[in-house]
Amino acid sequence: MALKKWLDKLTLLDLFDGLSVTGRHFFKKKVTIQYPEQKKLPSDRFRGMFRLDEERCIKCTLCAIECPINIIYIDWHNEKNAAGKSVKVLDRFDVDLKRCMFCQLCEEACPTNPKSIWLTTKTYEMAAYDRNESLYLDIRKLTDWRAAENVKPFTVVEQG
Amino acid sequence: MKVLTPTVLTYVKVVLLVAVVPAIVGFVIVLAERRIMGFMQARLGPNRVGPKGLLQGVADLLKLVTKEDITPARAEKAVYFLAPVLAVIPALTALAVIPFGPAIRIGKVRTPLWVTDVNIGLLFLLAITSIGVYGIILGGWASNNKYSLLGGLRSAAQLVSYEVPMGLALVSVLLMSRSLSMVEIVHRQQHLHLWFVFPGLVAFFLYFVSGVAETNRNPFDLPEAESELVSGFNTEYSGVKFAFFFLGEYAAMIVISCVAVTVFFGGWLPPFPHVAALRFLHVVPPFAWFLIKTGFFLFCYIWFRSTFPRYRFDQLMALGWKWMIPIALANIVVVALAILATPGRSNGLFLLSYIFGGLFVLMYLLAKLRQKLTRRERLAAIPASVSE
Amino acid sequence: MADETTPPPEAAPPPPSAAAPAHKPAPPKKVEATDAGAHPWVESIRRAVPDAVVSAKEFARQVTVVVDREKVAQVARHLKDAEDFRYCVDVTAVDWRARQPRFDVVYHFYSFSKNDRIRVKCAVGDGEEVPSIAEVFLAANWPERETFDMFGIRFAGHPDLRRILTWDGFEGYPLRKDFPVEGISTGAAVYPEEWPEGGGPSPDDPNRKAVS
Amino acid sequence: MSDERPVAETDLAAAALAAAESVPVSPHPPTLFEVQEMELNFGPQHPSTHGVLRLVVRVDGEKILETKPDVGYLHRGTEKLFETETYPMGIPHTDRLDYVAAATNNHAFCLTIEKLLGVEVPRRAQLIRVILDELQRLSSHLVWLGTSGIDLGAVTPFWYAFREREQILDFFEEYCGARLTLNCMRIGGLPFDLTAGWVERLMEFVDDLPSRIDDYEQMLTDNRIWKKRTVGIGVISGEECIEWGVTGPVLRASGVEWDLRRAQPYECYDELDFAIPTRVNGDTYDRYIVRVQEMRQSVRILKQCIDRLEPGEIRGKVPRVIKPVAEEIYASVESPKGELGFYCVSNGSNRPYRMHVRPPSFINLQALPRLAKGHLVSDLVALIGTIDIVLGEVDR
Repeated sequence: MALKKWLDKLTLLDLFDGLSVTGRHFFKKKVTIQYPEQKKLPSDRFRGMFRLDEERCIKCTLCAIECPINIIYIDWHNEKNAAGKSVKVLDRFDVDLKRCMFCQLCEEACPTNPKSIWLTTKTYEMAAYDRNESLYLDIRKLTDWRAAENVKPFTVVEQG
Repeated sequence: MKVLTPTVLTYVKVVLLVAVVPAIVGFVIVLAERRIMGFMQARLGPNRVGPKGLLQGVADLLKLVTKEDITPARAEKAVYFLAPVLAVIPALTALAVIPFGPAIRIGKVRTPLWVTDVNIGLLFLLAITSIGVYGIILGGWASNNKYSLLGGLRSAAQLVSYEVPMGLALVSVLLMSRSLSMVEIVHRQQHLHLWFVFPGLVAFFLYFVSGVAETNRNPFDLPEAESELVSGFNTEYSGVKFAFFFLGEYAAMIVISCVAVTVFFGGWLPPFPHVAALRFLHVVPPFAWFLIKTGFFLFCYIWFRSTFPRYRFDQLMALGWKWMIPIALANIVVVALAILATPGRSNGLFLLSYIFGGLFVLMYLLAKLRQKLTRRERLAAIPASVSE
Repeated sequence: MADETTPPPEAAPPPPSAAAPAHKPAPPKKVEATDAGAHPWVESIRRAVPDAVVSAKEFARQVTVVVDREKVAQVARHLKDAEDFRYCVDVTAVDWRARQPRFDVVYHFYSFSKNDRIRVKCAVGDGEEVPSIAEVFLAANWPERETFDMFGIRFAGHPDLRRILTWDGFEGYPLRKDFPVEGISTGAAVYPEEWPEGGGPSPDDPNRKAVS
Repeated sequence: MSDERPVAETDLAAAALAAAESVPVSPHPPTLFEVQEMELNFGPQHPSTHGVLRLVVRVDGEKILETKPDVGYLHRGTEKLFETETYPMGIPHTDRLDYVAAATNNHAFCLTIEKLLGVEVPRRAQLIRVILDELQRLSSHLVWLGTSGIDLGAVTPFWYAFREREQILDFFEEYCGARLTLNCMRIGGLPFDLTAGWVERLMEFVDDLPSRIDDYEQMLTDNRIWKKRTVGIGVISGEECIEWGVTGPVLRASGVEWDLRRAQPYECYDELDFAIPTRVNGDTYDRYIVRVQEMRQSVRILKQCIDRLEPGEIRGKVPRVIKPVAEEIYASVESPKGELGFYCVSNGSNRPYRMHVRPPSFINLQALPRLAKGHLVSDLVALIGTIDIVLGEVDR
């Protein structure tokens, strides 16, 4: 028994075992994604940047109500349209993105079909230099926020 | 060429050594370490600065030089300033006695590839490298920081513990080489057609482990111990002073590797120089052989770092005193006996090589077998632990 | 490229599947609390610590015993020693702002042999002290500190009753109902609230029909 | 405040120097071999405290005499937030408690409200919940493995573990759109059904995972340094664990075979076949082994769940506005760290009157001073790692 223990101790087998793992990995394929050049394609359900479709929005404010941290501000007023019908017009639809936790509850609350507000834009590059200016979305930003970015071709790294 | 007298040449070599080694450290080893560690960790490592990340060393150096140089209030100013210097200078000085290769001829000038061949080379090395640790101890103490102090104290203990087995391991080599001169040691290996690593297998192992410990590298990086002491002795250091510590650590690594190559691996000699079948190896110049071997040991350093956990302070001491020193002493006796007992003296070394080699292979195979058996046992012992 | 304005199909809720009657979940049944005065554990407490039990009920197979404030430690000791509730799961409190006494201190105990929990509650007024059970259950130490920190309920005999989640010197008890959700000014705010011109909620906006 | 002037840098330096100088120097220099105590401020910014935990450690040399944890640096008043919002709106907040295991937090929260409502979750939703739970347990244990390896100086297992965790996060991303703060469960069921091909890819991953775990084990389990650093460190008996309220792998490593998935099964854990790994010594090494074995068990559970998946509904019958009866309820799940419980008091309105979290990390951390006593500073690092705390959960 003691001999076996000595055998193990003196031959350093356990240490060589460990070295063999790192040694093996030295030659294995690396998993690094070279970020700005290569990008990982987000999944279809990926919760990223907000988009809003003003046409579809019925101004029900459910998204603002359901937001756990109250970062959606909606103002609207009634207006007669060309046909003389009273319609709701958005004054303001702001999302204070700097506090957003991307829980998607606003999208879930939206009663329109398809959704008027959604996060599945696959946009995640939202770094900004200014918290209040860049991460505060008004209607203009919400409806076309870097819309072109979404379709910008990039080297897609397959998942997994 | 009257200008290039041996004295002048020596100065040239000194300047080269002091200027070139830091450059190598900066540009090659730092990058190599990070790249190799990265590769072992399934990632790429730094590859952004310059082509393939080759200029990472420059970037690191620039960063360190431009950083604010902080001196903590109530630090021992003079010592605090001196400590990094003390960490670098001995390591660089030690390189003076290392023979990087035999004499070469450039044009009409013929000069050996060492700064000086002191006849007490090995002793000089031991003495000078142990000074380097003072830099760490004093730096830790002078920082007036509890973490640094603990790091410095650890370093002191480590130094005392590991100087001894290192010295003892080298003593057994002295028995084989009969000389303290580094050049003479290499010549002796050439003459015997035998690298001292074979008869000195145990000694080499002890030497290298002690060397890793002396340079404060993983798994013995206790004075630094990033996750425990934050950064240990150099917590308070920044900028150029930190760069000096950095340099000192890597220079010490180089020294340890160079000594390992010179003493155990035949210095600039190619493997088995007398075997006719391996003649083609002589194509590679001796100096390159030296570099390749040194590079291998540096690689081992990095390999160890990326593989092993860190010892604890008291365990490190126990390892040094309870294992390495007794084994080193026993090894000296064995080597001495082998040399004395066999006729012709040097034949004992061959005998010893066979014994050590055979024993090691045998034990390794046995242990491997045992490991296979016990692993199956262990997995079977835990119910349903292995998925189908 | 696909039309940017249409969200991907996942965003729409899946249509309720018609063909899945096999595992149709039962409609929510109204669960009612029942009186648990005759429950053996309650009986046991009643026997061991007289006048301790105020009331007892059972809801969703969870037994709640309301006990007298003064006797909490005794009840805990009894539950631990006699009834084998060896594991103190948690200690917390509830602020019933308008009620008198104001707070409920709530204990959860678990028994490994019974594989069940018991909830012990006691009513505490503002400023009243509850006997600490930190001596009985070591596990109750930090939860009691937290309860003190959050509600200002003092635990008599607690070995180290200091604030734990907020800092020493913090004024107020955050989980009391009269503590504002927005917090109080402690001078520690790093980011003052500010919005760009025209943004953000403004309460005196006449056009404001905003929710939020 | 009228004559406010910018503080010059030299002033700051002078102030710092003055502050440093004001620390009194002991008039009596210590004699040789006298015990010298030192107070070491460990954290809140320290690489090994896994967040913003602060420990005030009284040491003699490197030996720990006393440890005083100081928590609360990450306190965000989550319990107060729950009170201000309707029940479904509370779920995203639970993501931020134990942020390396968001799914189990969601699960515990939803389970509590479902219990209060008396809602039954459809079978498919139950199975998917278990799958998400176990994936989350795997990812949490992988984070633990990596970070506690780094604490002890083994840097490489961290990268391997995170490589695998990244794959798990990919699965989460594909399922619910987020990688870390998942918000992946709803009261009465789930927000989404699985995407096409998800299960097949998961099966592939799950088949591959045991070999990866073998790699970690090959690096650590037999390694003499790893063993030296963990065997016999922070020994705690099962009795003491119960006394301290410690649950989860720590309790199981001390020989108590108690796992809420088995003791009080929720969802469909009662019909799944899995072992509860236990060890008897209750030291850091055993806790390591238990966690590694739990990962292997999770793989087993995942396979069984995948086999049982059938098409069906994913959302139970829950009223649109959730207004439970005015009652109180406690429900708990076995999170990767231990018993994660939610105690909910309802007053019949659509918001919880009081929502209390029983965080395993917080309660387990209590035992740290007990574990650390008499060990060295290096071991303290190992012990913080072995309890597996997440400060988001400790401080809430």
